Amino acid sequence: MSALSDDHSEIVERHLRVLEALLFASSEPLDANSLLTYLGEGANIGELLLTLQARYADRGVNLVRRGDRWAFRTAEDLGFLLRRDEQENRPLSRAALETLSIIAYHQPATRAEIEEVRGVATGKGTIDLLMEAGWIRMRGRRRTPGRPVTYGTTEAFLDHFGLETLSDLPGLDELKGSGLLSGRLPPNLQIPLPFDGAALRDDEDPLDPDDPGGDEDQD
Amino acid sequence: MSALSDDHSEIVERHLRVLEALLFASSEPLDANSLLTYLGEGANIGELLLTLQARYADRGVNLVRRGDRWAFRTAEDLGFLLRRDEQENRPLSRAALETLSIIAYHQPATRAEIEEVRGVATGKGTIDLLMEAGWIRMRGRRRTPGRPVTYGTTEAFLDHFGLETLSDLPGLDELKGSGLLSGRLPPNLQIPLPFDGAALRDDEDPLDPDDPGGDEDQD
Amino acid sequence: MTTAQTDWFDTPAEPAAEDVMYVDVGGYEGPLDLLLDLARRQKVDLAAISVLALAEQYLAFIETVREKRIEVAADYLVMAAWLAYLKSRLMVPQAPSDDEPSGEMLAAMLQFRLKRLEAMRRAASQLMNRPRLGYQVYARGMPEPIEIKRTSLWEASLYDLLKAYAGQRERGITTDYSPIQRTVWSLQEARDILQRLIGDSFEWVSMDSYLVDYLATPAERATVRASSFASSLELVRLGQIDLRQTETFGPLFMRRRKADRP
Repeated sequence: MSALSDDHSEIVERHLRVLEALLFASSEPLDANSLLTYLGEGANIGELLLTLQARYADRGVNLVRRGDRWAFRTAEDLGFLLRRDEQENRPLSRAALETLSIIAYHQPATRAEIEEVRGVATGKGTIDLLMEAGWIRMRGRRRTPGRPVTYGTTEAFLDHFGLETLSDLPGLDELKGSGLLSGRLPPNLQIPLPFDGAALRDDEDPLDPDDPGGDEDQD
Repeated sequence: MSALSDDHSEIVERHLRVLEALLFASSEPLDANSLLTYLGEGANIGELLLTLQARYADRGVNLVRRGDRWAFRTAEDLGFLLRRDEQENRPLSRAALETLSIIAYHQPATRAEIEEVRGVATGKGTIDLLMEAGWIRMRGRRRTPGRPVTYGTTEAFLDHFGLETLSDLPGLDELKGSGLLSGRLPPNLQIPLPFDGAALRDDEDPLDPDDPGGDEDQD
Repeated sequence: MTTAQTDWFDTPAEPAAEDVMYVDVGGYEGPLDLLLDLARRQKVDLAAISVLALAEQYLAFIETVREKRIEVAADYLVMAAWLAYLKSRLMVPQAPSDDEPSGEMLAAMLQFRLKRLEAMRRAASQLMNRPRLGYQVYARGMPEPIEIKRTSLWEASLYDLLKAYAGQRERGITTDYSPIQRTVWSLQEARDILQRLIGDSFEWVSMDSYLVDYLATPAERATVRASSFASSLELVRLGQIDLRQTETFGPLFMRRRKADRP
């Protein structure tokens, strides 16, 4: 091995140690950009994270990706050992569960659209509860009369349900294929739903400055 | 390698994974006995912990022993990552500005003199803040009953406000001319000419040896 | 709307056909939920259900509930009206000139909505069955938060400093400042003074000479004259004094009226 590649691997190891320390220390997922500020210019953060992920793949703790963020989490197969009894398991109401899944699969979704799928009015409390849990957020406003707020899921949602990206949602392809995610269209019309990330869609406006959480949603 | 030792190392690896997950997720250090309950009889918990410790010895996270308990902690040499110094620029409060300006013009000034000009009690915090900012200093003690401390400005004060000497502070006519003082002034209003120079005045004694900063002020 | 108490992972026990009529509407999350439940009882794929039969069952159900005089939420009644319309469209062949959507299209739309709701329910349960954070997967139990040490860098400009100084020196001055009281004679005041000055004199005396003591400062002259003149007119009206002026802008003379003598 040449001296150059020795140097290189030494730097990589040092970077990996820094990433380990930062990611281990935090209970919240951290995004690649803020991790990069600890490594200095020129570090290939994407590659480093994948290297670290591979190293921990067989361990009791895994490095997982949640949207744009990364976190160490205990391995899924060891969950049975770690079940915490003291945790207060407040099951979500059926209305909240349905609303959450409709937002997850149909996002960006307005309240009217959620109600259309459920066939019943959705109480403000249900939306509030999901916002409070940190699983949904106000994305923007639909460019239609009344400019209704559009809702989408958060990275905490991905983290909670162990999804890397929204396209990991179970059965998503199947639902898209059968046209069931295509809003009000008749079943024989199949239009694939674009599933982009945080960026606003063509028919969405940004939130108004005085909308609650309007600022936090700009990131 | 024999089939037996293969089996053995497989079991060890499984145990190590379990320990990793438990130690990672626990909110407090865990002792060997409670860890053992997750591994089942016959596991050599002491040896397993030492193996795990050795594995993480060079990593960004180390397995550390605290008394009888074990925990993952960020490697000591990387502790600096978890500390951050933040400097924020903050405007001076009105009370601090007023106190500072009185000290500048009336120095050497005692706290009672400052309060007399301001017409309001000056909190100790204000003086401390100006001392901490490096703009004022204790000069000496007034030769009056109670021997109150006299305050004056520092060179850092001149530096910050872009003054060559204290006599560059504008006098009455300049203050009037610049509109900072209105024309309607009683003829007896005096703006003192700031007393320049670090030397003590006739009515000042040096600071006591046990006054804070008493030594630095002798120069 | 009542919130469903039922755990929705529990598939409801299949009731016998006659039991259907006794299900309480309160157990449902809206008309679509009720329809989905009725459809499931047909024990066939949603794609293969008989929408006509479904509509009839729903209408019968609502009828039973209403006969029992149970309050039914408006949502359910709207759906009932729509299903009655759907039923009529399905049973009457469509006229060529009819622009309305065909019964088949409406039925397909209803099937689509039922399938979509069911799909969302399945998706929700799949989501809940994933290894969830805090249930099967755990975050760092002893997070080591980033410690932030804050130091303040104080900012002030020379202008701020001078303004602060000038401001409080001026504040000190204004506490000594007392506004000049402008003397204003009230009518009552002027009248009292005139009464006092005229006394019992029946000689013509010019008003200004009575008031000369009070006209010492030019600033007061106008108010003294105005108030005194107005008061003198009042005294004339009361018959207490006489007033005489020999020429325009000439001096004003006044005396105690004789009749007024006690």
